Amino acid sequence: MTAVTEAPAATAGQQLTFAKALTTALADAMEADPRVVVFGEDVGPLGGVFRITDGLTRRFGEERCFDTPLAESGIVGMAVGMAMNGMKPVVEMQFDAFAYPAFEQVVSHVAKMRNRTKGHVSLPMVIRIPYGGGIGGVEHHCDSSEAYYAHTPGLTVLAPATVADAYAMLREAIEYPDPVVFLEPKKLYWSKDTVELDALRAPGEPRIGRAVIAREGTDATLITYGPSMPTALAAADAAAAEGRSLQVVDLRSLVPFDDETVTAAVRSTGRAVVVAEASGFASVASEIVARVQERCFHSLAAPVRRVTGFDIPFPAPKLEKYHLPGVDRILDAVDDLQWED
Amino acid sequence: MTAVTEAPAATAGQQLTFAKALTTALADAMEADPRVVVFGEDVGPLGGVFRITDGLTRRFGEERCFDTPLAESGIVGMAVGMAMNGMKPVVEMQFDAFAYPAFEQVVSHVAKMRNRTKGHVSLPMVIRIPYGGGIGGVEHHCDSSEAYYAHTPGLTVLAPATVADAYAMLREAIEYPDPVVFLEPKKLYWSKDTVELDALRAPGEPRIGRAVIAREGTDATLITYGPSMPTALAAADAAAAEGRSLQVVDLRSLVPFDDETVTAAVRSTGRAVVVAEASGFASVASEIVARVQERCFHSLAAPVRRVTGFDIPFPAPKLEKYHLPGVDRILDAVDDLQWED
Amino acid sequence: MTSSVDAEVRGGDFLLPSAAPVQLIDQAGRLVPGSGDGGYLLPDGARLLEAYRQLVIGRRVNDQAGALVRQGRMAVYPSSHGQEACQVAAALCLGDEDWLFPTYRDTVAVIARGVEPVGVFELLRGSWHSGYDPYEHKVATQATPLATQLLHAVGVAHAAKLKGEDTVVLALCGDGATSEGDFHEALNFAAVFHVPAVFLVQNNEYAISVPLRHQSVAPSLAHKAVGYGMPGERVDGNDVAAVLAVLGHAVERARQGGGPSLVEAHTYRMQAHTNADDATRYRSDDEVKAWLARDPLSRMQAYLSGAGLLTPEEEASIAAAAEDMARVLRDGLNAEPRLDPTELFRHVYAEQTPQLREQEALLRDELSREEA
Amino acid sequence: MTSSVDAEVRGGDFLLPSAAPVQLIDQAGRLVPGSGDGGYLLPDGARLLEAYRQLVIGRRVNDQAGALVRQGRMAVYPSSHGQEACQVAAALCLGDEDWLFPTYRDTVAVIARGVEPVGVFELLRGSWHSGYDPYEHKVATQATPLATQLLHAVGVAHAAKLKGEDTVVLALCGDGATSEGDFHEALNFAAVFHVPAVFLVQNNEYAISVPLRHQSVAPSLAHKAVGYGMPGERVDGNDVAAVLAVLGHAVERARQGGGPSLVEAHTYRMQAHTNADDATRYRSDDEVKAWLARDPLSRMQAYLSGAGLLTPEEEASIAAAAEDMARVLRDGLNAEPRLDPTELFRHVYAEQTPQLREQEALLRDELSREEA
Ligand SMILES: Cc1ncc(C[n+]2csc(CCOP(=O)(O)OP(=O)(O)O)c2C)c(N)n1
Ligand SMILES: Cc1ncc(C[n+]2csc(CCOP(=O)(O)OP(=O)(O)O)c2C)c(N)n1
Ligand SMILES: [Mg+2]
Ligand SMILES: [Mg+2]
Repeated sequence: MTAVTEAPAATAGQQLTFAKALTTALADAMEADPRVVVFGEDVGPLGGVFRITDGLTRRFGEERCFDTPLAESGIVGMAVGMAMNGMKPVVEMQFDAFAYPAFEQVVSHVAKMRNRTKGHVSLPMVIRIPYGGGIGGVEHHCDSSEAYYAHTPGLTVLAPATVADAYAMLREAIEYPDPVVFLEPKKLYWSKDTVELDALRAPGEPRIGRAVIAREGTDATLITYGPSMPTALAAADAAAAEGRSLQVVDLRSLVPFDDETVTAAVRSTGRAVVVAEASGFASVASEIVARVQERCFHSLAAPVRRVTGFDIPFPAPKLEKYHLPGVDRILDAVDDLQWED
Repeated sequence: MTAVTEAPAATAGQQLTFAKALTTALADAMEADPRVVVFGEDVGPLGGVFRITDGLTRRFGEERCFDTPLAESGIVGMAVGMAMNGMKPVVEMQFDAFAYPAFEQVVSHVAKMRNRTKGHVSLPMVIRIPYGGGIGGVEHHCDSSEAYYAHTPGLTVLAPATVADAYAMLREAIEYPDPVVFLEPKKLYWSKDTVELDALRAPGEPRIGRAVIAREGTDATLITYGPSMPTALAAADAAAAEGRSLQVVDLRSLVPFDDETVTAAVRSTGRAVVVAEASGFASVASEIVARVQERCFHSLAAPVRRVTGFDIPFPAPKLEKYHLPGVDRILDAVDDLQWED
Repeated sequence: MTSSVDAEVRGGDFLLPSAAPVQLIDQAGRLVPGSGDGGYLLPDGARLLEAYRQLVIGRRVNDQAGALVRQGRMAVYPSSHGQEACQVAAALCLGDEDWLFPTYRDTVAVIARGVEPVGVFELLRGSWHSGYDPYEHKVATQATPLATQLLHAVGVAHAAKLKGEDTVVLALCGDGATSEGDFHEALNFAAVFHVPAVFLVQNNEYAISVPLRHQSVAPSLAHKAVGYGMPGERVDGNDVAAVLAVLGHAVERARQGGGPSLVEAHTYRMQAHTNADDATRYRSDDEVKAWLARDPLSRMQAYLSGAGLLTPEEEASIAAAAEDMARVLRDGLNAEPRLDPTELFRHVYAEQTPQLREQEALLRDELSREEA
Repeated sequence: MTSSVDAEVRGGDFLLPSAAPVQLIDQAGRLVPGSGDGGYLLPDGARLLEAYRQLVIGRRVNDQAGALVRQGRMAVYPSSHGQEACQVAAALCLGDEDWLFPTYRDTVAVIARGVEPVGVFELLRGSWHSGYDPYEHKVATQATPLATQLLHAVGVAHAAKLKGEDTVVLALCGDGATSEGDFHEALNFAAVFHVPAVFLVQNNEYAISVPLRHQSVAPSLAHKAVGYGMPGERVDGNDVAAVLAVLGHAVERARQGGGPSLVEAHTYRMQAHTNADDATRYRSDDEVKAWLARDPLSRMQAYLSGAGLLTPEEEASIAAAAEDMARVLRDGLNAEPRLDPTELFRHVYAEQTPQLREQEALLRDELSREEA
């Protein structure tokens, strides 16, 4: 027995990027279920502009992963029909703002089909959207569009922030009986973590509809998701250095919303800041503030604060740093939570 | 002098429907400014399915009010170009859900053009959208889509609720230097009021960005707009009968938002309920709750409550009454404002 | 002036539709000379008789629906009076495993395909958005957002092709809907993926009030097929024999792997857009009257009678069937629908969200207090 | 099989583009036989020389931009190397009062039209979304959301027509963009409103990685014109003389009230989609090399030299102009752009909202604390 020639034990953790976790999830889902098909713009031989579909056409053939003509309403509309007829389409919108041409299909059909037909027609499909800023993209390449989807009843809206969630939530989304808008924070694509893929592959607790406490803390709660999660964690680190203990809630699932976890978290600290990249007005962050004050009013020592993108079009690359919620801005908001009271 | 043969004095009030106020505003604007053009689906000889553009083609000719091919992205996109080239287009989307095909044009161009071009290109245009429920319309004809627009920086979003505002705000919107999404509550089209048109025609205080106190009250504040305004007033009437004095704030302008009026109103009563038809999740109502708790926290005797549409697709006609905020549901919410505290 | 660039056109004039719509039986009910030799064949007598039966039933459905609207039993009805030939042919040209994608105006097609008629009217009476199970007869929900359903049809066809089934999908839309971006995307996707789909445009000359000339200045709507690299054809939409022949041909080609095609049927909306519309605002009575002579029913009746295919007994049996249908509709719509408000929360997601559970509880509480 | 329905086609084959792209000068720089007789005329020598000058400058712009990206002075550059003939002709075929609607790839066209080049690069260096005043040279912002700008172009043209101005609008897009719904809606609106617009599709064979055959199976992209009732034409996009002639003709027709038309220029994207793209993943070197022989610059150089129109002095002066341009770009982009973060709040609305005032104050406060 020469141990050195052996492959690492299957259960050992492995370093994966967020992007690779997604690719692996797609491949595993396609392997597990022949009904899963992947399509969109440039997802075939190129593997997508972010390479999330890299290798899928080679491995599964052109019928399982293919390029479409350049038309997003077409992509989503065709997916609706394919889902109606026994497939599980996973489509990619190339960038957040380029999903807008599909908006009517998403709002008037994807979201409503089950309801319109009293449950006769369900649409098991996933719309993957690389979203948000922080990558120096030019205009139309950095929108945070989650509010549009989260406001639309009938959609399930997910925004993973960790490598493990990227894998597990995409698998769960593909197996979900209802349409999922799967928001992939572009700036986390190259983030890395060590995960145990085999454990993730095994059936586990659902993550859709379940927030997690990403960091324990006692003084105030940061509620966040997707691209802002690492920023919130960094803010909690910085606050710890100053002697303040911040709890971080990673929502993961915007719809359904995990009121239970969020409410318990805020009640435990009595103070909360919501952190999200999107412009704040009528946003998911607004909703979180509204829910928290509705449910935790008597536990709150201070108003719930928001740290969000400004109410401006997403800035050009050299200016985005002023727009995006950063550690300092989060800490300022925390400082503002009327500690003197 | 035989008084009976005289026409009523020009300044005398006159009974007008909401719809007719809008038609009059369009005609007056076209009369006043040759750059104003009106177009959309069926707005020509038919006068629009709600007859808001009735008579405009006859009076101003086909070049000033005309039908387009049936394509909403086309309508809005062409309006962008016409606004760039010296016109003031006023376009009609036939129903709320039929504005979705234009979503990319609205979000990626209409909202952003001034910003993208550092102010070189402004888009003085109005997108009129008959919106909301309460008229027994079938699916896709009753959406409350204001959150999609209000969340999008660069848009000005208005929702008049009175006949006078219908006239004055549409005139103001047409004269505004920036694009306006003008939401017309369908169910108020046939509501009537006595207004002094000549007074409204004279230059007056701006209404964009200005909320009004629609009814004075001291115990709690109802914050509302558009189709829910009359419902809120009715609730205040009913509450008065039970000895509770409710103040009603009519926002009128969702963006810009009148924080000053809203904040002062809520501080004066210490209790607030937000009333709006749209599904509540990540909505304009959420925003109002968030802002009010941020700004009035220490004046609040109870959490700010919301009475909104449920988080479901808009129901079929025979079921809409269960979905829409009604007087009883508003009064229940008011009852919930922890009066015992 | 020609070039060596290797970009010679790959298709050609064969894609162009005929200069005039295909017609097999003229408006007086006479066989069009030469309609047998080559090209489209006249369907056999039994098929024409079945088509005629459905035409009569369809007309009766339109009439009865109009009456039910006037009596307040239904909120709105977009009549297909005048377009029955297109709709009947659309239903009859498909096999059981094929799919039909209708619009709000295609009630007659949906019923002719066998969908339980009272269920079909749930949408228009306002009790739910769609009142039938699309899988039962492979009929999609009647689409309102214009042209959007064409893409769903392409998806169903694409899935069928990938699964190796020989399903054909027939998707319907109006002349106005051809202006929408989704029309373009659907036809292009269908052509590029070479799916078994047939697109039938019922060109009834109007999109609500907007006449065709404000919608398109193309030589014909069928000419749009050229831009997608698929065949286009034009047919007299009031000649059920011709529509059956042309659609039958298109469906067969699709089934054999010949790819999608576009058929434009020339017809006319004899009534207002819906009962809520006032057609006198935008078109003259004379224009409407001129189309009376082209009625799809009387033409078939004349032809079938002349050919000895329609006996008085047969005629009576058809009339009885139409009356049966009318009675079913009347009975169904006169009965109040059973409404359960809490059903509003039941079909939004497979598994109800905590938010919807709370909201349902709120409504239940209200309802129980009302009852009390 | 023809019918009496009064629906005879109103247009006809005259709408069909030629079977092969128009070419006036072949890839060896020889006049194509017969190019003078009828049809498109060869532009005169002075115009061809000006075009050649712009081709050389355009190629230099592409090269310099590529270098600036490699040096980190610019974030991204979608090169139009290989497509200079289309872009130069697009700029030269317009009068001062006409409008150009370019895409992200049409930097060479924008610069050839006279827009200050460093401003043009603000988008790509990341300092603002658009760095020039569109009204100054009547050049719209370079559009990223595909095909959306075509509708704006139609609107500008429509407004011009209503105002009685004889402006013509030239709108550009790529082969991939023709699949978008907005392409369809724009061409249809242009045709129905008969506006003075010309649509130029630069068919460079790819939409990022997706080859034309996955985009369309139409005989050609120019054939799409048929479906809108406008003329379509195909041109060798690497022959600047031909593109000038065809576009010139289309612009003149539009100016005379002849309505819109569609021109498909066959060309090739010689480099990757942008510097961020890896073209080896989806196409072979051989395919790219084959297009080297069709280079738009060398062909014109050969023709002009052969015709005695390009002297060595002239050649040198053109080279110097190109170097001047390159220097302007280098100098402009090597200087750090002046950035004012509070400008983020200044152009959202004409009048700042109270909300933006608060948000600007917050940022100002942060910035002042940083400075302190
Ligand atoms: C996307 C969209 N825009 C607008 C409407 C409103 N609308 C309903 S029917 C109609 C006219 C449709 O005309 P056409 O396609 O010719 O069909 P027809 O009604 O004549 O059968 C319009 C504009 C709609 N249903 N969907
Ligand atoms: C609406 C929209 N969808 C997707 C994209 C992303 N995208 C940018 S360029 C491109 C390919 C465009 O191809 P083509 O139209 O042929 O133009 P080319 O780049 O070849 O000049 C894509 C898919 C976009 N910009 N806009
Ligand atoms: Mg029609
Ligand atoms: Mg291309």
